[in-house]
Amino acid sequence: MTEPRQIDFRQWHRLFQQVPDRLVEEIRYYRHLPQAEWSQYLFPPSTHVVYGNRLLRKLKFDNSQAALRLWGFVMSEGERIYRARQAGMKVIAVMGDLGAVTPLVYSFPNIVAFYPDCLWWTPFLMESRELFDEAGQLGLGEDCCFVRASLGAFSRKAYFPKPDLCVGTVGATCDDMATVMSEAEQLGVDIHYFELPHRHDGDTDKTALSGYLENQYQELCRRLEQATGETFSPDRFRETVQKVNRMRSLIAEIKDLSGAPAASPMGAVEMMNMEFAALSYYGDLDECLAVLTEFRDLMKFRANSGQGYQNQDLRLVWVTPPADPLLMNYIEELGGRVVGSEYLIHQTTPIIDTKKDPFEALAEAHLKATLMGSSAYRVNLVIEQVERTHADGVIISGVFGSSHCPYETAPIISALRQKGIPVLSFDVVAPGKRRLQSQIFNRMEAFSESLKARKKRRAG
Amino acid sequence: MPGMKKSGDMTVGIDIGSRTTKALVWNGEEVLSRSMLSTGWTPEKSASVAFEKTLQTAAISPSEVKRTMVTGYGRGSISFADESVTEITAHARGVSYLLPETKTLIDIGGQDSKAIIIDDEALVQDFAMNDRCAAGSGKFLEFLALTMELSVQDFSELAFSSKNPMQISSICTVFAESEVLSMLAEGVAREDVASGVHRSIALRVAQMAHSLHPQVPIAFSGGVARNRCMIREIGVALGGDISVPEMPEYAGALGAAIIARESL
Amino acid sequence: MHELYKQIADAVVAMQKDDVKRLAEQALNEGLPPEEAIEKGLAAGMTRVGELFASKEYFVPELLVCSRAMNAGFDILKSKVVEGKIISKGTVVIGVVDGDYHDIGKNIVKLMLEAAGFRLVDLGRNVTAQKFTSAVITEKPDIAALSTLMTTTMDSMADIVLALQRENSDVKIMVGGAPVNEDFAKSIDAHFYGDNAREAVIGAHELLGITI
Amino acid sequence: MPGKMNPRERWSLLLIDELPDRPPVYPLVTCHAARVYNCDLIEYCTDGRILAEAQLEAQRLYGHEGLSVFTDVGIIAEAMGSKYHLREFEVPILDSPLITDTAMIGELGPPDPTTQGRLPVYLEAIDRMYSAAGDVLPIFAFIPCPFTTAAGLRGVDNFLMDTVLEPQAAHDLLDVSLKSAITFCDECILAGALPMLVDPLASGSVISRTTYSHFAKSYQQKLIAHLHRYDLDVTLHICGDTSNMLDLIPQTGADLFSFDLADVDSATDAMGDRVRLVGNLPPHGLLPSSNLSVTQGTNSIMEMGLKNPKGFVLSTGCEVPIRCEAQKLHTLINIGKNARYEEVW
Repeated sequence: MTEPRQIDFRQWHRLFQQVPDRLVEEIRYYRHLPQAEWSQYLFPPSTHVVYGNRLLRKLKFDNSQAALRLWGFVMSEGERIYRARQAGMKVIAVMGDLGAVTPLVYSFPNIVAFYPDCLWWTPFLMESRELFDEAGQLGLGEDCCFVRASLGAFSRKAYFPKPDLCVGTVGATCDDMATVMSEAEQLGVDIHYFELPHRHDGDTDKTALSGYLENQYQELCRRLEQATGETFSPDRFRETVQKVNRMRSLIAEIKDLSGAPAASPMGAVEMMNMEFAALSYYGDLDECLAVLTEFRDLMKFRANSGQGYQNQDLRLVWVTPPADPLLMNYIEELGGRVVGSEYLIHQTTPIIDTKKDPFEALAEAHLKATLMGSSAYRVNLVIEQVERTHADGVIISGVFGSSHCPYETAPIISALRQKGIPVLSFDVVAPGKRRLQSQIFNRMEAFSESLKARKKRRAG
Repeated sequence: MPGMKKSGDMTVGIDIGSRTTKALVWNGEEVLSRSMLSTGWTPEKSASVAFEKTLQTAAISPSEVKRTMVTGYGRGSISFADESVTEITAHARGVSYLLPETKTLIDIGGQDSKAIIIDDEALVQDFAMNDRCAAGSGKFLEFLALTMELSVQDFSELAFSSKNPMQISSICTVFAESEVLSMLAEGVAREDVASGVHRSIALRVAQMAHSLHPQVPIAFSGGVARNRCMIREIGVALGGDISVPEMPEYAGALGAAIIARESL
Repeated sequence: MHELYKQIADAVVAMQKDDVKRLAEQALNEGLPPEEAIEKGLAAGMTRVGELFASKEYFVPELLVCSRAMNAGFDILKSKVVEGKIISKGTVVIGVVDGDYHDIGKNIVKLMLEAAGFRLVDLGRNVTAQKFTSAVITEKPDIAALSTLMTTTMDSMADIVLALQRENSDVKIMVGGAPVNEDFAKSIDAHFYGDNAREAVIGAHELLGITI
Repeated sequence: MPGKMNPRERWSLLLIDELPDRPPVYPLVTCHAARVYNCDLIEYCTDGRILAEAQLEAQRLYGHEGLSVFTDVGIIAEAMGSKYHLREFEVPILDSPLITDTAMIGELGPPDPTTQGRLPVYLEAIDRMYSAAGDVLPIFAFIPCPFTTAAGLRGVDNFLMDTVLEPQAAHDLLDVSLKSAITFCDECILAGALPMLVDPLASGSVISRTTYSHFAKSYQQKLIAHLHRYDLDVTLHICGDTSNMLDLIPQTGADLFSFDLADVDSATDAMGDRVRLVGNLPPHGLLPSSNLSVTQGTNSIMEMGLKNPKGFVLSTGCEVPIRCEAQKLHTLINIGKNARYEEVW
């Protein structure tokens, strides 16, 4: 096994020569379908560079086969969803649900779910303003969160097939998302609104909320039956949930491994890709499990044998890691490593009880999600994570215009400062604004300088 | 200072700001020479000119310089420097040397402003920056001085004489200009308008600093720290006395030179 | 017709250089007239090659190898030809037009016309209108043959045709090459368009009123 | 206008078997760009910055949907040592081939694309175009196939004769030409371009089916297989008459076939279920002919092309003539842009 290293796309291109043909041939998605040429996905980043994902030219990638597989899987999702439709599967978009309703969707046969919100990544990946400008022309400009890119994608009709149903959450969720959905509805997308109940603090009586959520899930289930022409099966539901639970435990395990004491066993960008798998399993639950299992095994091996990247000593927790993965690379270049992350996608973390009634189990898991709790609850989680991972500092990145950012960020910063935990906070800037981005780089560098100086002093 | 090398080891600090480039030679005890020029469009060139000029003034040759450290926004493009450091760290270091008691540092430069909290051991504990728009920077001041057809120097002196600063509510340069013009048209005293502009910057900077829970003593560095009215308004806005180091625009370059020497 | 002529022709068609050489020597040894061996052996063979080329049984590689065989025979026979015994059917100035250096097509046409008994003046490739017109003045050809392979230089061809006609309205102009077609030839006022080398040979005869 | 796909989006859909709003429109605007940009051809062929700027300028003028990096088919042979003629106002052309004797072939190796010949010109041009417009426009690097490069190394006549007289030497030369093409393709990919394989000498106008099968196709196939290992979609372009070898093209593995003299319907019959077609208004149709004939020609091609089940790209059969009138090209492109697939979203 080769020493863990972060390499660029050129180096991956050359290293790819050493990947056995057999693996390229074997590693495929949709294994339940007759195997077509298109189902291979183990390809180097240079492939995606050629197809316009310009940011990949600047990123650093982990040099393992497991990471290559993860990247290949992530980068092929767009095509995969189209192939699903070509193969006669139903395509369900799940918007703003933060991973809550996907287990139910996948318990229907012959179906894939995808997460249009993640299109926010595309403008960054392509270093392009196309999707933002498209959304702008439809009325969602700079004052709206980056999720507006998904409206651009709906409008262009070139990023995913028309969903057979789009499940969109409203209520206690991002307002920008709701705006995107109502615009998408104008474009002829069939939308089912799933209403999230208000946030609660830990002490609230959850019975009422639970009943409310159960109703929402039952309603959704009926809509899915209509859209797919299939009947809901509790057995299949249990089977699916068992897989989903496995995935959730895998992700929790992998996150723990990222804090390995000796050295960072994995890049922050790969960790982000891994965590986002929880949202919609990148369109193939079974293959996603296989990808994450290989990824976990590698990280376990590295963590146990003390292998990892050199010269990354500052331990950092990153709150809502950015749409711009370049920043995560950059902090690593400055000697940082991300040992913990705190995303908004908490609905994807709780284990769902397979012994209970399906809708009750879904509601119960949903209510455990931290984002269903108050801001103060989330603040405590961040602090708890900082302490558990022995972090030297915290980075909080937000999105200008994103409705949840202001009331999440301020209390976290203030709580961290009171505890004397160094914190850096900034808003990620959209592609094409070089000056603003270089200012973020500057702050990150200053932050790392101050953390290093402190560490040095502590060391004597 | 503990850990200081014996004098004679000379280092150079260069601060390439968005407006001006500053360079100085440091021997561990004193600044032997300084130079400052406009950064213009070619940071690399201004840095090397500033470097040569300050060496000339100090009458030393490049081979006598043990290390050159660059800082400031243009630091990325300087190939002849040994190392670089952010202006946040550099300013904090420079001011801590000049005014060792400093707990809070306000720095207002040409394009941005920052508030830096310095801990007991002269390290940066926390910082905040305003670099998104001109408001709160020297540029804003320059622009509005121009609107009133005054030099920046005269503008600040006029402002300093005011007892009754007007409130300028616009933070956008363009809107602030029209606000100033309409006040002047309404017959508001020129000095009150000018001091209002200063106050508006001070309030923005103070707002940024407040999020960091600033403590006294407070120091003020950067080119704008030569402006008497701004010193007064920052003091009012932060509710404390403000100390300004000698040659405040060189604090970053000095910090860079000191850090260079410490890393020898 | 002497059996040996047929054998020479067959050997040319079969691309057998050594056989052609041997048979040419044999013809001389047997006292056969060399100009007849050239015409009825080598040239007849090349005419058949031209037919095979036109019917797409032979392509450029085969044609080149056949002509190599033919030339080997020609080198042996021509030294023995009595002065004046071979009468040229006419003079053709040939070249690849300005801006184009692809001369495969031109060389093939040249080959076939020579084999058919024309005198060829080869101006080479990248031939400007000026070079063409001065050749027309000095060589007084019956025909000017223009070739191009590149689409990017087709307009040069139009310019040259115009210049030639201004200089000497008697000279017959034939054009050819991959991107050229009948319509294009007409549009630039060329007298003849040939789709391939065999058509060029037929066309050259027609333009000069010679029956084959 | 909201909802209007950009060229990148259109091509992306096409390449995953989804029909976009309409076929991409991609005439082969190569050295014609130098005329649009008003620069000398020699500058265009030797300066990557100028090549890139000229391509971008031409694309802005015409609005066609892809950038083309191409000067001449000798690019690899030259980098390996053949002498090419470079003169003002002209496209480079083979002057003296490197291999005067087949015994020299054994010493040949692939060139270093970053230093040798004009290969760096291509790489710089690609890099600049990719940075400038890679998010919305695909960039095609025209790579000569082994058969064409071998001819550039050996001289066209000699190489064609080698295929008859010294087939083993021809294969040896093709092998090293293949290695060179692979090396160059890799660098072009890293710079951001999709290789488009061009094999003008492997045309049915020059060689027989048999020669094509033995000496050209197998090497096209190997080169394409190499690119498929990266999951790249490869266009194969063959000039001249390909009508007698259409049935052989799918064996190369090409994902798109760009062709010159063969009709779209026959090509559809021969490979429409497997290969996307790119074609094929004859370049001479863009010269002195009337706008009306461009219109008629393009309409008829488009009508046939829309029926190709794997998708279609409206293009020219070969390079757009350098002195093509802008109006003609606009006519072709407008017809393409007004075509529509039935909406499937």
